[in-house]
Amino acid sequence: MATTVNAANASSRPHHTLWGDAWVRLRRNKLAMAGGIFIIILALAAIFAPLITPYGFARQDLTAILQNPSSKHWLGTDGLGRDVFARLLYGARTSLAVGIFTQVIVLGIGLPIGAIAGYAGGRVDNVLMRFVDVMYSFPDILLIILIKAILGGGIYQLFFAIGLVAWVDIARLVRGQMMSVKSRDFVAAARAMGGMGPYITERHLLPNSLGPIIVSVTFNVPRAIFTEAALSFIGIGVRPPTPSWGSMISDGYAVIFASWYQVFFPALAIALLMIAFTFLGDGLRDALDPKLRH
Amino acid sequence: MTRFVIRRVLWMLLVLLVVSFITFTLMHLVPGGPWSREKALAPAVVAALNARYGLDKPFFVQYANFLLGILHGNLGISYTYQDRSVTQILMQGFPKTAILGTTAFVFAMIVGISLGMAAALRQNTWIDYVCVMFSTIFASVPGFVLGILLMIVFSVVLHWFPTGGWGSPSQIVMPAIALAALPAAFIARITRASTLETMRQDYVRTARSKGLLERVVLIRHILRNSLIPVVTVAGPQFAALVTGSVIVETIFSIPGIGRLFVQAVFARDYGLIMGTVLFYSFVISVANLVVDILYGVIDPRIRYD
Amino acid sequence: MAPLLEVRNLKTYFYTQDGVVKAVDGVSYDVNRGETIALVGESGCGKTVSALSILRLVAEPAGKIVSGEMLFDGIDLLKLSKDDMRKMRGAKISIIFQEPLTSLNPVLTIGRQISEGLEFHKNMSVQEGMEEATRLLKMVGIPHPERRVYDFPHQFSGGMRQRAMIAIAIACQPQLIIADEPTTVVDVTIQAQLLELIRNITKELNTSLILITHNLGIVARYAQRVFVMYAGNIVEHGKALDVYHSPCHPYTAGLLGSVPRLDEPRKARLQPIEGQPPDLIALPAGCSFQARCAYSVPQCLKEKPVLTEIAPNHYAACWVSQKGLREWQKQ
Amino acid sequence: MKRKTVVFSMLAIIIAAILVLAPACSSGTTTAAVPQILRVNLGSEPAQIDPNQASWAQEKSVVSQVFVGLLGFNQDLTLRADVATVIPTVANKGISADGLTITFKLRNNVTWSDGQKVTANDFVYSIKREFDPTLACAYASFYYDIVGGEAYNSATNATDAQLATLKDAVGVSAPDDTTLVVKLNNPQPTMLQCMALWPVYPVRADIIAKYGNNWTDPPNYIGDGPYLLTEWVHQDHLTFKPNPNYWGTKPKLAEIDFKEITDANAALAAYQNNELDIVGVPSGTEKTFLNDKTYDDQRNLFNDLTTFAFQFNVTKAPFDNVLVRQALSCAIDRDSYISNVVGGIGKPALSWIPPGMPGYNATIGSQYAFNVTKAKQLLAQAGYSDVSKLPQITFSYSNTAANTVRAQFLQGQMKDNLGINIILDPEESKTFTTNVNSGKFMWAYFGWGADYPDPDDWLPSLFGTGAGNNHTLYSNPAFDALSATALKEQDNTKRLADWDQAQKMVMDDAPIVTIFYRERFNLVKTTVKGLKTTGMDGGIIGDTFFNEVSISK
Repeated sequence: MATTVNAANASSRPHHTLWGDAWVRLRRNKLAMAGGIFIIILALAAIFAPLITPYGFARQDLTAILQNPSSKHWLGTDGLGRDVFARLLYGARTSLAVGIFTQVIVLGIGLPIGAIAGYAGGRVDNVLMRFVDVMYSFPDILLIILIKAILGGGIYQLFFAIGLVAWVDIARLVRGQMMSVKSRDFVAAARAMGGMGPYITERHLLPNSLGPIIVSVTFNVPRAIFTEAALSFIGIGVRPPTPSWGSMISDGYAVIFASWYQVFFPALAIALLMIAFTFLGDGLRDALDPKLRH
Repeated sequence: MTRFVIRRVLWMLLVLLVVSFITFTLMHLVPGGPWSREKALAPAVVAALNARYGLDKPFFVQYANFLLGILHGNLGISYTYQDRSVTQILMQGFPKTAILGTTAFVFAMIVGISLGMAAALRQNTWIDYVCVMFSTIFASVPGFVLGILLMIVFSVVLHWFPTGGWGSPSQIVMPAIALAALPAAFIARITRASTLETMRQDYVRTARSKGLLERVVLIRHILRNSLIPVVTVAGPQFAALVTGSVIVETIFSIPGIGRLFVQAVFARDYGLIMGTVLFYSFVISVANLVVDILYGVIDPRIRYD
Repeated sequence: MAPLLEVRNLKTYFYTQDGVVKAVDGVSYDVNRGETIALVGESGCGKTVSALSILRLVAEPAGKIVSGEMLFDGIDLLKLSKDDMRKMRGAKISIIFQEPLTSLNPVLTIGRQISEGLEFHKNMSVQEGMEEATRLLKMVGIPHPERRVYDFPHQFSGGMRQRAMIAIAIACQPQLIIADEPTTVVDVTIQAQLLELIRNITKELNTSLILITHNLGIVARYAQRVFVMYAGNIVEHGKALDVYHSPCHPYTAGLLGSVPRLDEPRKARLQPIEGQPPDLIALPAGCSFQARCAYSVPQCLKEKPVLTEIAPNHYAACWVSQKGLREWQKQ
Repeated sequence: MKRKTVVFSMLAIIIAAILVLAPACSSGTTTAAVPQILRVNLGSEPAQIDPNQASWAQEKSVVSQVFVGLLGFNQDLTLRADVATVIPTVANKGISADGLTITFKLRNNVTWSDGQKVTANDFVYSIKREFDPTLACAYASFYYDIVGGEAYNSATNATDAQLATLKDAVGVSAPDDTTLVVKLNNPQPTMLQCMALWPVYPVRADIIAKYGNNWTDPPNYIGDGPYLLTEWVHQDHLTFKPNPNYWGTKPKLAEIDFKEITDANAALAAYQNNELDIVGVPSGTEKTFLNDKTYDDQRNLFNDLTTFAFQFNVTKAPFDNVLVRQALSCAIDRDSYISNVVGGIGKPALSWIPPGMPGYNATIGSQYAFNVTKAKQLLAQAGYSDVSKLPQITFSYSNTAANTVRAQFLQGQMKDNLGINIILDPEESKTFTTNVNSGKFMWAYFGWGADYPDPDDWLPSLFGTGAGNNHTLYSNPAFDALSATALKEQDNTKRLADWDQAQKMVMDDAPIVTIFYRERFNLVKTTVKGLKTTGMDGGIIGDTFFNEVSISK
C-alpha cells in the first residue's frame, strides 16, 4: 500500500497555511533568498564590525587623509584619515536601523489606519482620510526638518521624524488595495458565509493587498536611508562621529572633487542594499500572492 | 461628481487651516528666532524688529493676524528679505519650481511606466532584468550625488549643458533627470508589479478568448487596469516632485521656492515658512484631489459619495 | 458525417517548481454538430484545462499542450498559426467562464466587452457593435438592455453577469461553445434559468456545446453524451442517461452519490466520495482512483485500466466493472 | 515586437530631447574672454542691499559696487578719502582737539548715477536713517558714539513726535553742501574707520520716499559708485553695468555678473565649465587643488581678518577652572590640523587678533603651543590627573560641512591626546547662535571677522563684562578697566599698547582656544587682470576693487 500512502501525503501538500506555503515558495526563489541572505550577512557584519575590522569608526589618522584604497585601508580613508571600510560597517548599523525602524513606525501607523479606512469605508473612512489628508498635505522634508529642529539631534529623533511623515503613503496604498480587493467576489463570498470583519481582513484582504504593500515597503527602506542622506546633506542627520551611509555620502559629496571614493563606496553600499531589498520584496510578493498558490 | 468636488474643496480649505495652525505652532516651538545672529544685534534693534513683525504680541493674536492677512491675500513680509513680501517671493519662485517638478514628473511617468510594462511583459527575460537593474541603480543614488555626477559629465566634460541657473530649456534637463530618477524607478516597480498582477486576471483570459489582437488585449484590458495603482501613487509622486526639489534646486542653483523654504526654516523666516508650507500644502491637496477624480475615472468601481 | 470537434489523445502538462502536473493526460472525445456533451468531474480533474486547451489558452509558459490532435471541422487547431488560432477564438469557438465577475473587465462597460469581439471578427463599428450588444443582452434576457449595455460589471448581479458572459460567447455565432461550470457561483433557481437559456440558444443557433460541470444531475438534463474525467483521464463515457442510470465506474457512482437524484426517492443522506483526488505530479502506477475506491481489486494497484466498452456505446476504464462485478449499481 | 517598440520609442523621445537641446546649450561654454564681463559667485541671495540695513558678506559685496562713502580702505587697509577731500585729522582741523567733533570736507564733483550732485545732506540723511528704530539697522550700534544716536535708535515705541525730536537731536549736520559735521559723545579713535563702512554710505532721501521698500530694485537703486545694478533676478543673479555718471576713474569692466550658486561643488563645476571667473575652493579639497598642476596659475590665496576658535563657557565646570582651559588649549595640535586636514590653508593661531590687523602679536598665547605633557600637568594641577573625573564635556557647533570636520578633529584630539571623550552637538545655526548667545553651552565653535581693522572691534565687545558678544561670560575687571581707557585713547601707539596688553590678559585666562587664522583660497581665471584682494572683502573676493579689474584674452 506504500504508493497509496505517498499519494495520500502528497495530495495533502496544498493545504498549508498561507504563511507556511509562502515560506516554502520563497525558499525556492533564488534571487529573493540571495537578497535576504545579503541583508542578514550585512546585519551580522554590522553587529560584529569590531571583530571584522581593526579600525574604530572614529579613529583618526591625520597623517593619512583622503587616501585611495590600499591593502592597509581597503576602501581608503576619509577627510580625517578614518578607515572608510570600518565606517561603512559601523554605518550599516545606523542605516539599517534608520531604514527598518522608520518602516516599523510607518507600518505601525499606516497599515491599521489604511486597513480600517479601506475596510470600514463610509464615515470611518472619511474621518481617517481627512486626518491622512492633513498629514499628507505637509511637504515632507519641511515637516521632517521642523520636527527635527524641535527634537534636536540624535538617531531616535530621526526615526521619529521620518516615520511620522512617511506613513501616509502606505495608509493610502493599503486603503486603495482594500477597496479594490474588497469588491472581488471571494471576499463577498467570505462575507456571505458570515465571516467577521477582522477575520475577513486577516484572511482575505491583507493577504491579497500584501503584494503592493511589500513592494512599497521594500522600496521605502532604502528610501528612508535616502531621506537620512538628504538630511545629512542639509546638516541635520545623525550625530557625528557616528557614521551612517547617508552621512558618509554627504561628507563624501563635500570633497567629491578631491576623492570620488568618498561618495562611491557608501553609494554602492546603498545600491546593493537596495537591490537586495528589491529582490527580497519581489520574492515575498510572489510568495504571498494567493493567485499563485495551487 | 460636482458635489463630490465641491465637498472636497471645502475639506481642502479646512485641511489647509489645520495645516497652517500646526505649522505655526511647530514653527514657534523651534528654538531660536529670526533675529539671533552670530554677531548679536543690539537689544534696541531686536525690540524694533519684534515690534515691526508683531512678534511682541501673544501667540494666538499673532496667528489671528496671520489669518486676517491671508483673507486679504497678504502673507506678510519676509523676515530675511525685509523689503520683499512673501507673496512676491513665492510668485517669483513658484513657476520655476512648478515647471521643474512637472518636467521631472513627465520624465518619471514616461520612463517609469515604459520600463515597468516592458519588464512585466517580458518577465524573466533580459529586458526584465535590464529594466529592474536600471531602475534600481538610478534609485540607489541620492539626488545630490546624481546631480553633481550629471554636472561633471554633461557640463564639465561634455559641455552639453550649463551647470545650473534658469532660463533656457537646456537648464532644466539635468535637474529634471536628477529629480525624476527615484520616482521613475518607483513607478517602474509599481507598474511592473501591477501589470504582472493584471496579466493573471481572468478577464484578460476572457479577452483572449474573444480572439482579440494581443495589442488590443494589452492596451484595452491590461494597461488600463494595471495603471490604477500607478495613478494612486502618481498624485503623491507629483506633489513630492513639486515640493521635493529642495536639494536639486540647491545644487543646480534654480531660483525656485524649494531652495527658499529650507533656508526659511533655518533662518526662522516665519513669514516665508508659513507662505511656502501653505503654498505647498495647497499644491499637494489639489494633486490629491485630481488623483481621486482620475482614480474614479479609470476605475468605475469607485463611487464618489 | 464527421464530428465538429475531435480531440485525440490530448496531453496538457504544467511545468511547476514541484514537477510536471499532468492536468490532462491523454484525453480523447468528440462533439457532433449541434450536440451538447458534458465533461464531468471533481474540481482539479482537468476538465477546465482540457477545455482551455481547445482554445489554446492554457497559461504559458508553465502550461503546455504536449501532444494530441484537436480536429475542428477537419482542421487541427494545434497546427494553426497563432494568428489563425486567434481568428478561431470567439468567432468559431467561444467559452463561458465560471467566475463571471473576475472574468469581466471591471473598467469596461458590458456593451463594450460584448462588442469588441464583433468589431474584430465582424469588422463592425463601435456603434454597430453596441447595437448588436444591446440585441444580444435582450436575447439573453437582460431587462432594459439599451440602458444596461452601458453598465459596468459591478453594477450587474451574479446571474446577469453570467448572462452577459453568455452574450459575449454567442456574439459571433460560434459553432462551438464551451461552458465551464457556468452555474457554480449562482444560486439554484438562477442555475436552472441560465442552463435553459444556454440550451435554447444552442438549439436556436444549432451550436455545439461542451458543458463542463461536476453535477451529473445537470448533465442528465442537458447533455446527450457525457465524459467523466478523473485525474486527467476520461474514466467513463457514454449516453448521458446510460451513465446516469447505470454508471460503470465507481467514481461516477460516487459522483452520483454526492448529488441529489431528482428521479429517485431521496435517500437518507448523500455520501460524498472519501479522500482526496491524487497528486497529479506523482500519479500511482495503477488506477488513479484506487486509493479512494471501495471496490478495488489487487490488479487496480498494478495496472492502469483502459477505456473498454462495457455496454453498447458505454465505455469505462475500470478493472472491476470489466470483471462485471458492479455492486455499486445494485443499490 | 509591437510592445517593445512602444516602450523604446518612449525612451528614444527622451534621448532625442537631450540630444536636440545639447547643441543649443553649448553656447554657455563658448570662451568669450574679450568682452569685459566678470562672472563671480555671490552665493546666497543678499537679504537687504539698502546700505543702511545691509550687513556683512553678500550685502556688502553688492553695496560696495554701487556706492562710495566719505572714506574707504586701501588694499593695505589704511584709510582713503573718497567722497571726502581728505581724511580728517587733528592736524588738518578735521578733528577737534577734544576729539568730539569730526568735520568732513566733501568733493564738489561727486554725482549720483542719475546725474544729481551728492551733498553733505545726503550723508546727514543716511546717518540719521541708520539710527531709525523702525528700520532696525544691524550696524547702528557701531555709531552709538555719535551724539543722540543710541537714544534715537533705542526709541522703539515712541510717538512720531518724540521720534522727530530724537532724530533732530542726532549730532550730524551739514552747514553747507560740502561740509559734514559729526559730533561725538566721547572721542572714538576708530570712528573714522566706521565712517568708511557701508552703513553710512550716502542714500537718496527723495528716491526712498518715492519708492519705499522697492527703492533697492533696479533702476530705482541710485548710487554714487562705479557701477549700476541693472538687473536683479531674485535667487538667480545680479547684473552690474558701469555708472555713466560716475565721478571717479571709470571702471574697465563692461559688466559684472553676480551668480547665486549656493552649493560649493556646483560653483566649482560652473568655474570648470567656464561660467565663473572666480570660485572658492570647497573646504576639504584644498590639498587637491594645491597639488593639481592645471591650477598652478589660477590659485589666489590671502589672509582675511578672521580667527576661528573654540570658546568655553567659563561659568560651567570644569571650564570655570582656568587650568583646565589652558590644558585643553595645549592639547590641540593646530599645526597638524592646518597641514593635514585643510592642506596647509590658513595659519595655526595661538593669539586672538589675526595677522594683517594692527595689534597682531605672534608672541601672545605662545604658551599654548601643542604640548601634551604640559597639558596633562595642567590638568593634574587642576585636580584632574584622572580625566575620567571630568564632567561630561559637550561641544556645540553649527552644522556646516566644514564645522563638522573641525568638531570631529577636536574630538579626536581630546581622545587621542588626553583620553577625554567629548560629545559633539551639531546644532542648526539659529539654534546654535541662540544657545550660545544665552550661555546654553559648555564649549562651542567660534569665529570672528573684522568689521574694520582695529583691535577695539576684537576685544571689549567680546570679552568685556556683559558685552553684547561676550558668550564665554568671561569677566575680568582689570581687562574692563584697560579697554575702557583704550577705547578713548587718542594717542595711537599708546592705544595699541593698551590693546596688546588687553589681548594678553584674555589669552592668559584662555576663555577661548584659538585654532587658526582664516586664509581664503580661490581659483581665478588667468584672463582676470588687476584683481585686488583685501582682508575686508565680503562674500566675493576682491569686491572692493572691481573697478580696477579687466578681462584679457
